[in-house]
Amino acid sequence: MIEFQNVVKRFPDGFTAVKGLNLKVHEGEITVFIGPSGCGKTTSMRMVNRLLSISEGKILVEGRDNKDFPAEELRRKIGYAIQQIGLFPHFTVLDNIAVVPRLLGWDETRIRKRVDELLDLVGLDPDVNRDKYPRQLSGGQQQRVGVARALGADPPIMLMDEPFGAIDPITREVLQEEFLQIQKEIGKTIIFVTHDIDEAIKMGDRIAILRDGLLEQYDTPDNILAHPKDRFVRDFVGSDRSLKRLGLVRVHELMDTEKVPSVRIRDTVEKAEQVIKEHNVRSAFVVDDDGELRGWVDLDGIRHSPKSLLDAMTEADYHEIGVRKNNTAREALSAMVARSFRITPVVDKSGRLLGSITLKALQDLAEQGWGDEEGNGS
Amino acid sequence: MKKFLTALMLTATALFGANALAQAPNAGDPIVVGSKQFTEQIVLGKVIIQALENAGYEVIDRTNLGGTAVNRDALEAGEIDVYPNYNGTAISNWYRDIPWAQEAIGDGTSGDAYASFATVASYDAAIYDLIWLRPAPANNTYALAVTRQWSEENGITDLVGFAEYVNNGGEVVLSTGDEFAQRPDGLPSFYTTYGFELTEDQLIIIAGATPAQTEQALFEGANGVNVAMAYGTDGALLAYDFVVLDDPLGAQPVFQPTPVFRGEVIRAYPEIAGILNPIFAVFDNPTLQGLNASVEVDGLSADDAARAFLEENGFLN
Amino acid sequence: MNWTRVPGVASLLWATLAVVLFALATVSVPVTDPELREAVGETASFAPDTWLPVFSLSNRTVIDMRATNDVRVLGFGLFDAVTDAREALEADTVTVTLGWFAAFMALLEAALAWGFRQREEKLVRPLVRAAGIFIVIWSFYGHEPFWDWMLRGLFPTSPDLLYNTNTLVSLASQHLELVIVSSILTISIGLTLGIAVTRSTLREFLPLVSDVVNSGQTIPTLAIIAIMAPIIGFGFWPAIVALILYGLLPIVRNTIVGLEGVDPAMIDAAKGMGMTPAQILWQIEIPNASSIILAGVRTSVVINVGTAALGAYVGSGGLGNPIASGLNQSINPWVLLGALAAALLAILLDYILGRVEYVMTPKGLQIEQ
Amino acid sequence: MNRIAMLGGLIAGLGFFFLPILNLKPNRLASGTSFNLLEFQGDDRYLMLFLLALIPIVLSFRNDAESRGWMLVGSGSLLFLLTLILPAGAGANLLLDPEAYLGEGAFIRNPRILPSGGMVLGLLGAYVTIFAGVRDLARAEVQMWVQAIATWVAPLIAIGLLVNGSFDVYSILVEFYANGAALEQKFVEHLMFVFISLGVGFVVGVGLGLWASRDERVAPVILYAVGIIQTIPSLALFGVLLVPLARLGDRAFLPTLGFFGVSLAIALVIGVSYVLLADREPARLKIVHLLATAITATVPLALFVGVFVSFLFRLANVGFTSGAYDSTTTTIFGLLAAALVTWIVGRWFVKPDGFLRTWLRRANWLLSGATTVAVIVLFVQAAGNSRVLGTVDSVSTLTIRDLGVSGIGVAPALIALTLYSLLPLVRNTYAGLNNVDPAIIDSGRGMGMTPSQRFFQIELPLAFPVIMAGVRNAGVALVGIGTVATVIGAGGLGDFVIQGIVNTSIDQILLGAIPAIALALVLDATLRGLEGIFTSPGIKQVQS
Repeated sequence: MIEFQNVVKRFPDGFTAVKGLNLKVHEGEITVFIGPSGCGKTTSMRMVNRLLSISEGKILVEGRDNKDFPAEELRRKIGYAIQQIGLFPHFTVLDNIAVVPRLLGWDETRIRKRVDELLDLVGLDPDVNRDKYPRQLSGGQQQRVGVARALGADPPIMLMDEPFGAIDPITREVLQEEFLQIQKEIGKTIIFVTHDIDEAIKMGDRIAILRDGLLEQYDTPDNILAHPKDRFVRDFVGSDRSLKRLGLVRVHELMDTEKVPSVRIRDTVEKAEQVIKEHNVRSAFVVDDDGELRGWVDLDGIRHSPKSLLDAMTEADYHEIGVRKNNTAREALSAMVARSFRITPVVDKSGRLLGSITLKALQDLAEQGWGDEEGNGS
Repeated sequence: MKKFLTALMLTATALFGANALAQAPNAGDPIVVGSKQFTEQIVLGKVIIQALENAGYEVIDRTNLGGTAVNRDALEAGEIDVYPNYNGTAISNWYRDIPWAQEAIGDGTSGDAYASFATVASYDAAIYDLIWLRPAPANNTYALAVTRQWSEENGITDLVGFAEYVNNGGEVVLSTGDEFAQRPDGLPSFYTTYGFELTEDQLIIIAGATPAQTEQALFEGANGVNVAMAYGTDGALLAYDFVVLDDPLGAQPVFQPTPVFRGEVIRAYPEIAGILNPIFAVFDNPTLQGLNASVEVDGLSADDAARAFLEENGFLN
Repeated sequence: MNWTRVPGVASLLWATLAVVLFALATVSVPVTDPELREAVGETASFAPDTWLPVFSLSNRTVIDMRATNDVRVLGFGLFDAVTDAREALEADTVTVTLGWFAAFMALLEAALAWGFRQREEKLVRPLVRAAGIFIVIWSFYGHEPFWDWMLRGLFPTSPDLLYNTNTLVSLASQHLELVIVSSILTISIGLTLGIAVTRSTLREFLPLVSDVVNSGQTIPTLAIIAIMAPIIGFGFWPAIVALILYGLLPIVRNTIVGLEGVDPAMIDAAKGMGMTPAQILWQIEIPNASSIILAGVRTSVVINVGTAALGAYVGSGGLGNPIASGLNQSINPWVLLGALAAALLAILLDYILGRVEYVMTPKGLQIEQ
Repeated sequence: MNRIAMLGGLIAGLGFFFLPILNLKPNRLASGTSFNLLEFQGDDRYLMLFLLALIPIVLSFRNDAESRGWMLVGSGSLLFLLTLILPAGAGANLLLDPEAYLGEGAFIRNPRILPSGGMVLGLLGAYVTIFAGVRDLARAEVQMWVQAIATWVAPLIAIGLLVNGSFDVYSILVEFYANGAALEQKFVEHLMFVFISLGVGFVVGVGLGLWASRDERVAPVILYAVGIIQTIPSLALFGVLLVPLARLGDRAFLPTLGFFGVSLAIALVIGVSYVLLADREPARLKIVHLLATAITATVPLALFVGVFVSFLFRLANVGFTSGAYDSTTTTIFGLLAAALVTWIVGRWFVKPDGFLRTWLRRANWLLSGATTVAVIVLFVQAAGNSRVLGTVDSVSTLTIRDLGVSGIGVAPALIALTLYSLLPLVRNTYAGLNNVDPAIIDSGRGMGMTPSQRFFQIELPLAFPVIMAGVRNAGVALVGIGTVATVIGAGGLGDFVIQGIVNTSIDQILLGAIPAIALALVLDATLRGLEGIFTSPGIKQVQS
């Protein structure tokens, strides 16, 4: 969809910001450009819609050299959202979103329909917000309008330069989540520039790490975390990259649905003891007839009341002890650490036990990276 | 816009040619009357306008046009056809840059009414094609004014008596503008002609002051002022009941109001001279003072004052 | 290491420049008037109305021989040596040494470069330089040979060149007197008013004051001066009153804007540290508003220079006089003389106040500029 | 408590008590006898003025803002009107028997009544009281338009009374009836100065400001240059222009045209070479090249604009004031009015998408076009008038002076006024455009707006309020400086002022000054109104 071929950018003052970038942005994916300031990430992005000229090499957009398009025409089919939002304060929300459609000469009724659609998409009530001016909106609302504006004419490609950078952390999380949802629906090809590695890992289908105008590593977040190419990347993603990596993995990818140490609430104590030993764990989960998690039983409990499983078990709310399958592995880990579990149940939203996840599995996942380190080592 | 400008310039350029043929006024072309920006000029301008209108001419009123130079330029350029001029002004202003003309103006010419009129009339006709009609007998020159009371107490009515008074150690404080005090043909000319001199203590020089201001100082008696610079035909002289000291030896240039026309206009309408000459002949100092006073002091409009004057003297029919 | 920063080198450079400028900027005026030349060595009289520019080390010797035959010294000098006029006439040319001014300025720069270390540069240097430029321009006013030479070149046929009733320096002095007196009064009144209406006790008058101040700006200057004259009389004071009325507006407006623009958080912090209102005003508000207030003062003074020129029409003296008289009597050299001098004075004052503004703005506030 | 109202009452009260309210002048020139309000004791009506001045002080102690506001507006308006009306009656009485009041020997000729300090303070006090009242109303959140009406009731009634002749006794009106015939013409002249110089200044100033905002290297040069111009006293600028313009006027037309052509050609060569070579030049050479282009282009253009504007002014002056082309001028004003009406109706009173609007817009185009054509016709007619080029034999003897350029008169006035308008226009254009958030422009670019779309849709609307503030400042300043133009014979309202000074007649000064002040205020209000109409509500909120 977008391809950088030996792209070089030299500024008039002699500074070379990009020194031969080769990279292919895949269709329908979010590709994150990240790196320390001055690495050339924004420069590279701005060359795509020719906000900056290319000194050497070329950038293919939809298979054609982007110099073959007239600059304005090129930009009109590439959505553009920036950190400062850059809404036009003298335009209403409607006028702002309608900029590109109007530049493209859409008729007014179609534009109005599209604007309402987009406002809905970004979670703003069209009837309330359509005729407001940007300065009447909160920062988060403005950013939503900014995203809607970038989507205005339904461009296949979007460039986003730290679009959530100026927002407070809580709102940012919400917007990130929302945007991922939107992306699921619209499936645009997106170049997303950020300097926040957490954001990159969260948002990116692929991450391009740039350093001094050169591409350091280009891969999926998981691979980058697992196999940082060199010390720079490793330092850049941070010493907690194992944890970060856990953040990438969802519980359902790791959970064990087969070997779950569970007993039914009417089972005997012996059955429980047997299950515990069989699975080589310290406790077994207790579920009721509907499969809903009710608590756990361990060897201590069995020793104290060897007669009845009901007496022996420790009752607990599934919200407290269970994790959900959509939680990240990192969340599962914190839950286990907080409760000193070596194994934790995975439940659905009505509390039914789906499977379990062990500390060992999490450790294995995290240690994959460290293991590679010795191989590729510094 | 560009096209519009080009078109306009082209049209304008094309019209120059047409104008070359139409330069002389045709019968029925209105006569444009200008004047300088002080009362007497405006009144004289209105007199000319009404007299000409009365004789059936179409007249455009551009009185109160600007200072001396503006009117003169406008006249030379043909923007106006006539304005009331003074021989004294002309002789000291208009031939400065023409060495032969300047040289030919002899000493004492400006103080001699006839000689100065003859000089400027001939120069203007020769150099600028401007025609001076007959000058009025009035003389709007620099003068010294005193209160009637002071004049009667000391029995002084002219500068000879005044010089004597000063030389005998009489008390004098003169309020004057700087120009009059320092022009060689101003106060110094009085000194040399009448043989007296005022010390610095006897002078209150107000920079740029006009007679209206100096006369007000005399009227209020501020700083012991008992003599004021004045113009011969000031209307305010009547209001304040001042006496103008006569200048029997002609120490000052003569400033006689005279209508000055572009030659072309006079050639097209030669009868104008016959209309205006008799009227200007009536203007002696008291008449002109009265006329000026009716505007400056009574507050009549210049139009009304001019009309009243013309009617009173039977020039309107 | 930047070698031009070394005091010795810099002052040497400036001094060299001084010599070069002195050599270059010297104007020679040939003495062609035969009458004048004949008169040299005779005791006979010069022709009246002759201005004789004379070479001298001084810029103040202009010999006025009109009407009387005295030799009079006019003008205002920076250097004091006077040469005999006749001696000068025996030469073929009369030399007008414009170079002195340039040389003086360059030497001043040299002195500055030599004498002041970087630490004092911020305060002393701009002020000394402003003072130097003032002295140079003032001497320039006194250098009547130059003006005579210039006007003669522009108006070869005009019989009148220099203004005949007063020297340029005394006109400029009158002008400056008007401006300085009115500015001192204007600044005191304007600052007081501006500070008063931004205090909390008098704040309710703020909209009234800014309304009056803004609509006051619509009154034409000439009209203010003109209306004052019949009420107060002619001369110095009506002009002063008019100058005050008109110059007040920018100062009041900028004082209000400046003080209102001080970050409330800063004032809050000052209050929290236990400063009294007076301390807050003098130590926090005024220093922070100073650049805006001073900009208002500068505008006001420059406006005053222009308005003072109109004072000629009510007899207040000043550089408007030659302009007004020249326009009245259509003597263009006078008009140009007065106009150039007035323009020069205005630019000079603007420049000097610009330096003062720079010096008086607290250093911390200049950093972002 | 409303201390502003208290101040208003105090001002008026002090004025009435201590200062003379009227001056009876024996004639137009001499000053006469002053009368305090107390000297009219015999007549109880005058006591009312004192009481009225006290009312705001009493009212100011009330606590309810809204009712206090209404009462203050009422009493202030009454004070305003009665301060004007009652002394008029007293004056009329004085004029019945002036001999009785003036000392013996006074030269009584058409005696006059000059309003004095007491009356000025009375009006000022009334204004302050009304102001205080309206502030109260604003605090009570009364609607804006109600406030506006409350403010303007008294002045409007006063204007009505003025037109009705109720104040004819005052000397300024006497003066107006005597010498006001020229007022209209002088006013029109003044208006033409302001409009022409503001118009030319607008084009040049906004252009320069635009250039400065686009090229930070030339910005200081431009800003400094226009700053210097503003520093020069108006009287001096008029004087300085006198010589070069006089010299220019002396030149023959054809050689000047030649000079114009040659310098334009040089400018063209340098300009084209700049366009072709600029990218390959080192930065320092480039800036020199740019400046050279600018200067070589400016000289002939300034010459052309100066001459052209002067000539245009001359044509307009002859066309509109000579009375010879009344049919054409009437047509022009008629068309202009019609164009204005269609524009206003089309913009505000008709549905946006309706058929009527399209129709009105077409009509407006047509009428505007017709107006332009009519103006051209008028100018062509005027150019044919013997007053314009009457003494010119042929093109070869035509001088620049014949086109209206000379050292004195309208040309230098227009040029000086244009120069004066530059600083506020350049500075504000520069500041306005420079202060547009770069992020906003960047997103405009990023969305594929062309440079002109960015300029007209983003930068200009955002900078508009600031630019308009510059236009307002320039306009108000020009009205004031325009009065000085009289000294170089350019005419305008300054004529009355200078004549008033020369004649020591304050009435005459006011005859020029009051219309000038009114013009400045109206111009300011009009431009403010335009600014309000054309500024997007989205950026207005922040300003208030």
